[in-house]
Amino acid sequence: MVHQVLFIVFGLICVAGAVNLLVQRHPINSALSLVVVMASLALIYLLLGAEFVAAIQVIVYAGAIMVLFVFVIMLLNAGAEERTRGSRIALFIGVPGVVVLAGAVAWLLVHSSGQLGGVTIGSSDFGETHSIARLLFKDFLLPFEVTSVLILIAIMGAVVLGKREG
Amino acid sequence: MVPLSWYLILSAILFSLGLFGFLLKRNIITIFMSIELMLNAVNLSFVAFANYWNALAAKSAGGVAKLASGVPVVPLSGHVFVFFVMVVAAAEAAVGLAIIIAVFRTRETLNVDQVNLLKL
Amino acid sequence: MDTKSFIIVAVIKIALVVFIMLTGVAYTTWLERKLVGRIQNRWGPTRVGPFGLLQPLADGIKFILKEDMIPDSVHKGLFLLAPMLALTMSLISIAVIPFGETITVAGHTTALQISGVTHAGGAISDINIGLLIILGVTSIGVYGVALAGWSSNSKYSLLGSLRASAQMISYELALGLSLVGILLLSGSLSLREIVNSQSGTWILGGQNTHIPHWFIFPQIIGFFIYLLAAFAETNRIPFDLPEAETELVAGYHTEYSSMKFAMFFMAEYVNMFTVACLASLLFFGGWHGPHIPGLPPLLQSLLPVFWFALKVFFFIFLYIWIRGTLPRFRYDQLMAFGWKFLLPLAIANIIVTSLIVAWRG
Amino acid sequence: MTPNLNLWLIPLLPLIGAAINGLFGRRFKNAVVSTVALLFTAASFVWAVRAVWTLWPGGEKPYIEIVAPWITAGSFSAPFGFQLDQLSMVMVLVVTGVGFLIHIYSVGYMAHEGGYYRFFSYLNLFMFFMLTLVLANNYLLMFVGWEGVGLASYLLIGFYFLRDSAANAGKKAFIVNRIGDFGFLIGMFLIIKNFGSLTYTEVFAKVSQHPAETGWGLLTAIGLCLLFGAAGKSAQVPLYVWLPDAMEGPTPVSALIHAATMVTAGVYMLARSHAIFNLAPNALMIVAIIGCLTAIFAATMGLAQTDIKRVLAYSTVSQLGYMVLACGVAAYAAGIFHLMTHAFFKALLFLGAGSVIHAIGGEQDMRRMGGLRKKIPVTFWVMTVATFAIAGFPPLAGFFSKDEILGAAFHREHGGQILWAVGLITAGLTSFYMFRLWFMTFFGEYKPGAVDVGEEAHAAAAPAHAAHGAASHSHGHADDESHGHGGVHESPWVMLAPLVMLAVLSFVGGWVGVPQFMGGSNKFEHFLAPVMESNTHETRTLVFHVTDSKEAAELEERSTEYVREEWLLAGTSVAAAAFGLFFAWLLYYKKPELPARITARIHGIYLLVLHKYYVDEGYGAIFVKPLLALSTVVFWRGVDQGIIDGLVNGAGSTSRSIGNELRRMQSGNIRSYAAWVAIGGAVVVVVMIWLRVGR
Repeated sequence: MVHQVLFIVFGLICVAGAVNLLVQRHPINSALSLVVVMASLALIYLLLGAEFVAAIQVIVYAGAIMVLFVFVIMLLNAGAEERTRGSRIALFIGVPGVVVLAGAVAWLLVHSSGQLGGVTIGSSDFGETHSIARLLFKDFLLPFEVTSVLILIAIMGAVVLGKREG
Repeated sequence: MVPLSWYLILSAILFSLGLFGFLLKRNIITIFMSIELMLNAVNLSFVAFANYWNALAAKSAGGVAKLASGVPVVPLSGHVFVFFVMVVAAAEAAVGLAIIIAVFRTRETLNVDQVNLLKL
Repeated sequence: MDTKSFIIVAVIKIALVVFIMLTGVAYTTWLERKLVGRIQNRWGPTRVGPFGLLQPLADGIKFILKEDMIPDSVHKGLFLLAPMLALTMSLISIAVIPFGETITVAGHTTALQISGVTHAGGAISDINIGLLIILGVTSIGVYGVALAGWSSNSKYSLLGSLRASAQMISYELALGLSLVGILLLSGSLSLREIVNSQSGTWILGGQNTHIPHWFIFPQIIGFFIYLLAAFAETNRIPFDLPEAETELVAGYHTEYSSMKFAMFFMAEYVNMFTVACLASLLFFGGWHGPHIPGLPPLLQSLLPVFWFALKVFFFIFLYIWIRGTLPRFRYDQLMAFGWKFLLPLAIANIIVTSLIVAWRG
Repeated sequence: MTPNLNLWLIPLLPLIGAAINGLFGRRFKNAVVSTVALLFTAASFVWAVRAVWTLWPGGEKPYIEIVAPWITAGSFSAPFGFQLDQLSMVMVLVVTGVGFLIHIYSVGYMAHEGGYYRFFSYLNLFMFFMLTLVLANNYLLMFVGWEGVGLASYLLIGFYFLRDSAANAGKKAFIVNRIGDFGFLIGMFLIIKNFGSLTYTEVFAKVSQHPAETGWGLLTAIGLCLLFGAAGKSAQVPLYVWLPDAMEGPTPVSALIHAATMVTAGVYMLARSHAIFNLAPNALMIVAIIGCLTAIFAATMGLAQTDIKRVLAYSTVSQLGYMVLACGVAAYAAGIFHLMTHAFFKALLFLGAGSVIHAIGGEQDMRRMGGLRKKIPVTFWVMTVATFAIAGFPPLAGFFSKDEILGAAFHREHGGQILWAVGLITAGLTSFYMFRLWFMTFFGEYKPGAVDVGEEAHAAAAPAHAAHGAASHSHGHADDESHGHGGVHESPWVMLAPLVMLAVLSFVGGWVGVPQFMGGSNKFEHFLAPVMESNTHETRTLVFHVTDSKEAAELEERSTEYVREEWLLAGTSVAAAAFGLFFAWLLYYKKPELPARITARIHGIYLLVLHKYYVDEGYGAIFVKPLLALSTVVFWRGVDQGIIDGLVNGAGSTSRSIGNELRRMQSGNIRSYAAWVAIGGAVVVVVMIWLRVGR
């Protein structure tokens, strides 16, 4: 019961944040909406017992990636999107589009929930850091190391791109 | 206890919103954020499925859940995937934002409709 | 424990901790003014109450009563949001910090920790990832500073907030990495378990050294990295560039006044407390201290809290002491120090520690 | 065991020389170029001599050296393997020895020509390929050499590539050779198909288990294919047409490639494949007929030629015909013997002719020569030796080898006498035109400007000939300009020394093969016996039907009869040569006005012979023109331009128009790209859902 209430609360916050992301015309508002979405997603992860994922969701996504976004927005002093005729058309197409798409997928999922076995899931502490670490450094060691190379490449790319010519 | 489909529906809604943000927004940074939103939506379903498999494994004999093809499932790998998605997202953000800065430097705009040098 | 009593206990604990924390913050400001005054050969506050002890109260009343000024050109929503965010985030991190083992009040045993839950058998279940939560919440705290500067629409604020965010992001890396050594030694992310693994004394080669089993000894390098990074995280001297009143007026909170300013102010001091608590927990054995026999049971059960408070007080004192002693860094020196010295040193520390841990099996 | 001879060095050394000269020669001085070329050729010769010396006299089994694997496919493999047996010993010594002498000669002859480094590079390259050809231990590697010498020949014929006629001659040689190679290739395919190998030893081992064919069969087919290949390379009827034109190349090239070595590759190949031919009598018969036809045809064509090199070219074709004839009557040893002696005296003749041409400033028309005996005495004497040798006067080299062949032909069972008679006539004709050349060049008076107007007209009627006249002029000019002196002069000693050495060889070269009835022991044949082993006994049985069951007395009786017969045959051939000498003396020395009268009398036949029986023109009309027309109309305009170009252009324009439509999608608007991505994803999702629902 508590679980369901918490899920609904945070899920609604998520959706509200995401909608706000779309509705807001100033990028910094969108960015903060996204931070809200991420934070509440982190809490949903906690509901699912994925505490490690929740923590890195906050640290990496909200704390690092989104800060970077906010930083860039501040740096470029990005203004609000101007309204154009196209944007209004986009709104008219977009809102029903989102509703239709989400509705279709939701309908499909509800319809096929029988195939999912009707299993209800709740918190369990199986997602603890020890076991994830074991998996990450044993079974997924190579991908893990490769991602470190990926990160390195990304850093170098960012440095090169960010460097002013001359 | 919450059914799996609720999580998936939430994930789908977030993904749809992200997709339409991706298609409809004109500010390149917002478009980028929409992509992040989609990634998050996918992460949610990963974590939900991890939990789902864990529940199945707890129910099934021997404590190991199996796919229809008989391949055993490691529930936690969903979490590991989320981890990798985050790593990729971080790398992507670093490079993507650097590109955005470079674009802004040359074009003085963040509106993608005005960044159309690829046009014939 | 049923949900109802859980909520009741939690609310009581939260109220108590917040009250104590805010009072502590208020009196820390008094202590700071006093100490800095003495260091600078002044008296500090003396007028309000004996030794100026009521000065914090007067300050608080003044903050509350002042006119709530909001400049015209600010981005209003965010301008209001920023200080709240800063204070909230700093307070949230207190939630996972354990102050001691357990306390029994009116036959009801509970953990001395907001997020700790005591089970029927007396076992305490702490949140498993307390340390990560503190790191995460700290990283969210950056938003408060960044948004404050940006929404003020003022160049001093913006510069201050850019400096602050960059500084906090940069030093968060060193901070996080300096803690990895502790994690390697304790094998846990739970603060309670980390403290528990520091009980007893170091035993080297079968010899009891009678030195407390604190992680400061094997992790002395990690500790100094942590200390320096923590100073930078909390924007304290010598890393107080974001505020730098001689250059940037007051940095990111230039445009703030009255209670909103007070929130930033409190957030900073709460952060100091958090960092000090963390240092005590991770490196100095938390609430572990010499056992004093012959005390009444209540005091006996509060003794660990006393030891913990003593350690935290020491760090607060250290903060103030350094503030009164050291000048400010230049910004490029600050960045170079963080990236080129602290970060590599932290990585080297991790490597050496992990090698030793692996070698010892 | 046999020591490691490192045979691969023999071909490799000239290749290194070729590479050095070819890559860097442009910057070298002539002296350096010739030093490099001579050094590597000499080294190759020395190494060959050392190898032969080590192996001498060679065992029953060939020395085989596998250097590296080359092509391996399933059970089939063709390695870089070299083989040294008695046959390749002879060949390798002839090639390196004569080649070296001609290299020396070239230093003098080419001294004032442009492209000096190029010439020596090509020449060394030729040596490399020729040595690969003769040393190879399998048909495929031999084919590499075979094609390589063709390439070198092409390059050297077209050495004066600025001249149209030279370029055309090179092309002609190349194309005609290709036709022959086609036969060779088919033959090789048949061998692979049926014997699963191309290595000589393996193929022959398997062939020997094959029963002798009486009619037409597999071995005959292989033999005929190989014969076709040999006909191309060794200028046999009907593919001989390229060789006379090949005289466009510098004279040392004519001597080395188109007389002494390359053209004998076909004969070598036939001799090498004796195991196949021995079991295919019909193929053997055709080989003999082809050889015989070539010999007499070329000899008659040589009668009317006035260009000194062309006479020698036809003579070469004719002599090659002799060698093929020898192979055809299963007297392979005799064929190789003639090959060797021919290499000596024909190289000598060409080089001597070159010396003559050099002496009189590039003139090649014999009618403008005469009386050179006094002016260039050394050249005269060596040419005399060569002429007597080729005419077959004892005791010079040509006598023994030619006599061997004629003797073998005579003893051939079916139609042997006819073959012998034709050979004999050819010998007489050979003697006649060679002495004609001799008399016209060295006797009488020197008449540089003299050309009969009528004759010139005839000459002009033959286009190739006229072109050749122009060629010789240009050579003369080049010479004049560079030399800066006119008048007749003896060649330098760097040219004469090889001539003298070749003259000695031409004189004594035949003594290794003095037949038994003359008191010799025919060492040459015995030397080659291990290689030709299968034929010395078997063929004899095949030809004479001398079986072991015959009694010794009968053999004895037959033997004395045989000796008498042999003396008779030798006498006849010498007589034929003498007749030739006599008529040449009569017509071109005693009464020089006679030939004109005779030609006037038999004008038709004369023209026919002068124009080489119109074979070139016939080929042109029958093969070249229809092929050209077919290629132009059907393949070029129809298939290539119409279908292939149409397809290509059509594909191009179709994709361009599709692209023109598709590029509308590429609006340059990022969000439209995003929409495309989304639509694509949506389609995938829909398809997946549909598939699941449909399940």
